[in-house]
Amino acid sequence: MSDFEPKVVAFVCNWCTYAGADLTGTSRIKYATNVKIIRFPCTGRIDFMLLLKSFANGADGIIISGCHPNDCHYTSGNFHAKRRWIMFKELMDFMGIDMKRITYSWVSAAEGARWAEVVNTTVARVRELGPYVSYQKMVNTHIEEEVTNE
Amino acid sequence: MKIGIYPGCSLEGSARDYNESVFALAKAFDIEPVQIPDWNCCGATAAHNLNKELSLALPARILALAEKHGVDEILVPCAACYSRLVVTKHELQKHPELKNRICEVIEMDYKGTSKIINVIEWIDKYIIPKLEEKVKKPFNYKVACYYGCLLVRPNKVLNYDRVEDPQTMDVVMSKIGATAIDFAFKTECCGAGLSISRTDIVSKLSGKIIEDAEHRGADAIIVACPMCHSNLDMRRPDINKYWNKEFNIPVIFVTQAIGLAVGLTPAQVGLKRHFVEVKIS
Amino acid sequence: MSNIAAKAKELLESKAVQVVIGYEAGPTGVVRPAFITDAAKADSLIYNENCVQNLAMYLTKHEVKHIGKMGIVATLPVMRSIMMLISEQQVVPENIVVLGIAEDGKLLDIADMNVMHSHIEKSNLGNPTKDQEKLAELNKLSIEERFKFWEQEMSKCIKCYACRQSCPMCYCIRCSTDCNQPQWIPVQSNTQGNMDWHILRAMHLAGRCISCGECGRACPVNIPCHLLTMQLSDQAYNYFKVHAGTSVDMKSVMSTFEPNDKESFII
Amino acid sequence: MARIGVFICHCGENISATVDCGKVCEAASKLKHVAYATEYKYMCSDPGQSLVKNAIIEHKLTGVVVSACSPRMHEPTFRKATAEGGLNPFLCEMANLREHCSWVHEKGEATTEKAIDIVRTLVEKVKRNAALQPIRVPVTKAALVIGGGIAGIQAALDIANCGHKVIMVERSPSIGGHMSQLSETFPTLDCSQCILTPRMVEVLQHPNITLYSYAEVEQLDGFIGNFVAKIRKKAKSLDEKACTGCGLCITKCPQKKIPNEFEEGMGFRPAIYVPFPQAVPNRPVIDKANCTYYIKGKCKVCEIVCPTKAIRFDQEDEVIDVEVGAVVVATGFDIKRADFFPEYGYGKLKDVIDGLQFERLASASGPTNGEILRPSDGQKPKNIVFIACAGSRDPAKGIAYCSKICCMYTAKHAMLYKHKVHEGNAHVFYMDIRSAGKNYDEFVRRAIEEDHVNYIRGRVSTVYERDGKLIVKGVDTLLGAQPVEIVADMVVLATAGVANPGAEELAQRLHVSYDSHKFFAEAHPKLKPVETNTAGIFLAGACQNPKDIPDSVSQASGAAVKVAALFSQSELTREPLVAAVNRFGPPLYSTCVGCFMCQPVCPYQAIEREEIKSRDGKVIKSLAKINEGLCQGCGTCVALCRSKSIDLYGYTNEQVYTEVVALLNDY
Repeated sequence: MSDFEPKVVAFVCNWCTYAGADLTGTSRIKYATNVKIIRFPCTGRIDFMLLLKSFANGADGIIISGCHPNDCHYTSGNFHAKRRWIMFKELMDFMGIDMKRITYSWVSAAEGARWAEVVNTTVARVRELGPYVSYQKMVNTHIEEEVTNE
Repeated sequence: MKIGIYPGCSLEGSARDYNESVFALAKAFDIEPVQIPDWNCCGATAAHNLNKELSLALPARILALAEKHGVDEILVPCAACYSRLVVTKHELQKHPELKNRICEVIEMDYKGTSKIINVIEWIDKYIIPKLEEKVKKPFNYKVACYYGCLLVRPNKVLNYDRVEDPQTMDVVMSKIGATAIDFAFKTECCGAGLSISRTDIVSKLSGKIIEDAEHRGADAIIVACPMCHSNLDMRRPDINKYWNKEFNIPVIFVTQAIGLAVGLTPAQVGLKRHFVEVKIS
Repeated sequence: MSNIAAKAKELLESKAVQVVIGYEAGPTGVVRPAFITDAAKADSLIYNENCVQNLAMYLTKHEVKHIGKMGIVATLPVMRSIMMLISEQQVVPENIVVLGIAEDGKLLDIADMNVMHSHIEKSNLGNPTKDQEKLAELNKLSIEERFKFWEQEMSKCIKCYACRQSCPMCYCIRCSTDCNQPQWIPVQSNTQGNMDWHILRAMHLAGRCISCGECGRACPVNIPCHLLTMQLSDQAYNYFKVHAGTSVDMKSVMSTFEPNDKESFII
Repeated sequence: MARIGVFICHCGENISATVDCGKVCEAASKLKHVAYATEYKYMCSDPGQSLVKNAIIEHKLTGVVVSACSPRMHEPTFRKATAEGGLNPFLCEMANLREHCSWVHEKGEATTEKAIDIVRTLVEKVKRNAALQPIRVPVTKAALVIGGGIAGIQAALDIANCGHKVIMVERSPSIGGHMSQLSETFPTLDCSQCILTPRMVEVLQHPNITLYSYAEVEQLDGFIGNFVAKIRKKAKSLDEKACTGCGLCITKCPQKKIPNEFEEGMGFRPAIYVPFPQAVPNRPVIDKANCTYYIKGKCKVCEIVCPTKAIRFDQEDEVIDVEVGAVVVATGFDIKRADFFPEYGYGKLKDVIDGLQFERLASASGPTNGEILRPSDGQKPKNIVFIACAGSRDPAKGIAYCSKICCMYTAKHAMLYKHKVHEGNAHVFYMDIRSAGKNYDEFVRRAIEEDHVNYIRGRVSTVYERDGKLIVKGVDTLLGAQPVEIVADMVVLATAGVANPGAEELAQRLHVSYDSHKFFAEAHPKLKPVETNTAGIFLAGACQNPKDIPDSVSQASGAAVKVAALFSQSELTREPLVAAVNRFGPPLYSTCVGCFMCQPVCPYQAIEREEIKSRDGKVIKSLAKINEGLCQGCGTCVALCRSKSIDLYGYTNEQVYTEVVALLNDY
């Protein structure tokens, strides 16, 4: 598994984390290439289904990041997102989907170094967890076949 | 809660007075610190100038021994030992590979579970809560609290008290009725390890501390470090010679002052061992 | 004649309602929903421990709604469903007469929504005991074991959507599953897509599920999918102290927030 | 059939140094529906933009992906170029190969692969972009200026002189800010009050300016061109129309021992007071926390002596709503206060003071009438030490930045001291002398060479008191690191300039970003230094970072021009990146089922109720409708909508879904 390169998708808001990641670049702070960013106007826009779709399409880890509480460009999008994530996390936990694969963070436009740290710790953690085969392989199973574990 | 005590070299030698006062005070408050068996040198100032691995391995062995004996908190009365132990714990916590290497060197397991406390923290936690009812003879003196360099440094690692203007000892002293004067030399250098090789420098530096304390009308200098104590007390004849003055302000360990306040005799707290006569009691 | 039948008859005769939704015994004795529009037929209405279906789902169906004002035989889950439907503006309180059933099966006098509110407030709003036990059991498993459990369950799903059809809160005229640009939920049945569907359904019911368990009962392949929504009902109360379906103007869990909502996983 | 053009920028070497642009270009050209792919050294340059424009025409492109820097940097540039090429500007997307790729990764295969992934994702997205038309919204031609210091004053006057209405809100009872506290100003040594007070009066008298002093902005809603500000006018306990400003109440107030904020605690004021004699407006306020009547329920001396019966003890705070089209934030800064420098005895030793306190001592209208006297005993200090960088440029103290103004004001202080105490000695401890600016270095040289101020390059370790004197121990690093000990009578600390208390809270209320030091953040450090990330809100003065007067005034004028430019149009065009509820013909009309759970989610109250009625007026269906004038495009409602009946232009469900798929799958 040593040559395993995790695929990590980052869903970030335009105003804080996207700008923060821009600052990481402007500051020339290096981080792992495994993370690719998709830009959203606000964390409030991020549909939980996109997380499932990411896993289904081969992502091994996910980062969701936006403005710190009270700093949302739209005042409250991140608060709504927070509630959504609390419920989502509880459901995922209950269904046995490993939340260690998902990093939720607040990274502001001023936290370039922090963004690099969030990326690197997530990549390191996901690397340790290995590819998310248990989720991805489910696409091939249904009632006719016996579900085999592993 | 098992409290261990690491005496280090000075508490069994030049600072027996300090050691006696710590144990006398502990006894008066029904605390029984257990000496860590088979303890070794902390490396003091010499080791980390010569060999980094050695300077970490020595304290690490002490910490590993403490863990082995199930000690939750290690009381380290000597400020220099305290600094070495805390810095080692910090370094090993920060660098896991280094920790593994050091464990190999000392051939012992080390996890970092024991908490290291200095004498002020120990007093704060175990003495102060019961102090009020025990004070028999309020220590009604003006005191200059002298912290020295190691008790609060390196601040980033210790995260204890204000590095430039520490206050903890002042607070402790006020609890036994003393008045802590506004003292500008709280953390100035006493000459430290030059005690042996360059007594002239020690005389100059320690002299400044003593001079300022006397000048501000202090009745005693309070310390929590055996090195500070020996420079300010044992080197007094040299200091007086260097300054051509007759400084006679006594230098008292914080544990001795509290001991006197709770009714221990000067002999019980080791005051008789001082070079500069302690006239207050 | 039972109290319910008498009350239904009275309502229909006085034209207070045009239809009463209740339970009747079918030809084989199995309990089935009944839509009584004729006072003379009110006698067929029954209520016994077999009458468990959540009838509130019919309140939003055009076929029933268009008849006129509706009377409905309502146990606690049905009453809570009605509260939810009112708070989500799907039914108008003036169009509904509630024939409330107490826990002991007796007919309640639910004069208006305030009375219903105080009745609901007094009731036990947690999940049914046997479901709560099952939840506790699952929550005790390791995360891998839980995944295995649900993977097994989800592999059975045939995407018939009975869980959706039976749920009074699933009243959308177009479900997300029917979107094909993009196709959020794959049409065919495979474990992953099935799981996607059940996650989507549970999330859409987060803070809205009133713990009737109808979805689980409706499932032809016995997937305990009601446990998913019930787990979230539990958590919605844990985190936000909200029980769904208690008042006509309740603050919806997912569309409101408190700045100091507590969580421990966001770094 | 989509025809997408991909334009890969080298950004000089910023991208090409770590990303193999040729390989990216080749990969892009092989992507499905990519009709044209090219690379160029500077895509944002004129020839680069022409490349885009010409390719759109030549290759009949239906979408453009510019793979260059962050869209936050150049999206407007390339959208414009796209439009000039005859394509709808919203059919252009940017792939961020610089900030999110080349700058954060080492040169190598993986970096190039990532760049290709990013390009592919945006190509797939742009295929699903819609041609959007900008939204037009009206502009309220009035500006809100928050803060009445020199920056706020300048901005307000400039905007007002352009013929627009200005509402100025000042927290304290008078405008003037820190500048009104200063004695003389560098590098000309002209009197601060003399140049400031005429401008303060101008603000008061300007027909276009409404001044609310002793007031604060509580809330700001809306968006560029259409803000609504809630302003709390704190009760002054005074009928301002009746008051003539005679000042009798002030002289008669029996409560006289309240530390005077304006004098930086070095003087006293009564409970009813104006901060300083030249205050604008020159009307007193009652400080309720210290007024005997408010505390004990009796006194009312001011009411008794007032010749016009203007005192109103029962006055309450008033909250008003004002509509404005733009906001200038000019709330200024503060300096680090007591207890931060225990080693310097600041806050403990009376004769260790800060720069603002020294300004008051040196000011002709100050507590000593301009004589430099020690606060402890009123004696003239014979030896004075100035410590520059007290806190600044000291990461260990948590302030890594240079406070910028201290070098200059310390030179000024030393000079003023020497001018007033000819026989005295002034010493300045400094790290570096930063005196860039017109006539600035000459000014410092004058202090050193003509006024013989003793500049010592080194830090001070400690200041302590001994026999009424202050012992300053430092080091002279230019003399072989010799320890220096100066016996001084007074020490002045140039304490670090910091954000105002409450700046963070205000930023949150205004929805603008701030940096880790709580200073307000500009939209771009170089190219948008006056703008914030929130359209229509601009910055002026030291609320952004410590600034001197010329810089504050220049920036204020800059902000004023931004506001005036905004007000020069009667309508604004806004990016049409807003949410919309789907609509179809009858009988469905919309998939919206009218649960209205989206309504409380919207931070802008943009979601309205629409009723579809039959010909006879019967409501057939109620559904949500989004007011595109109010919607700001956060998309929270979109993610919440269970039936996916709401979508967000620019970030549609189809687009974001495709992005996820494209990012993770190689096609």
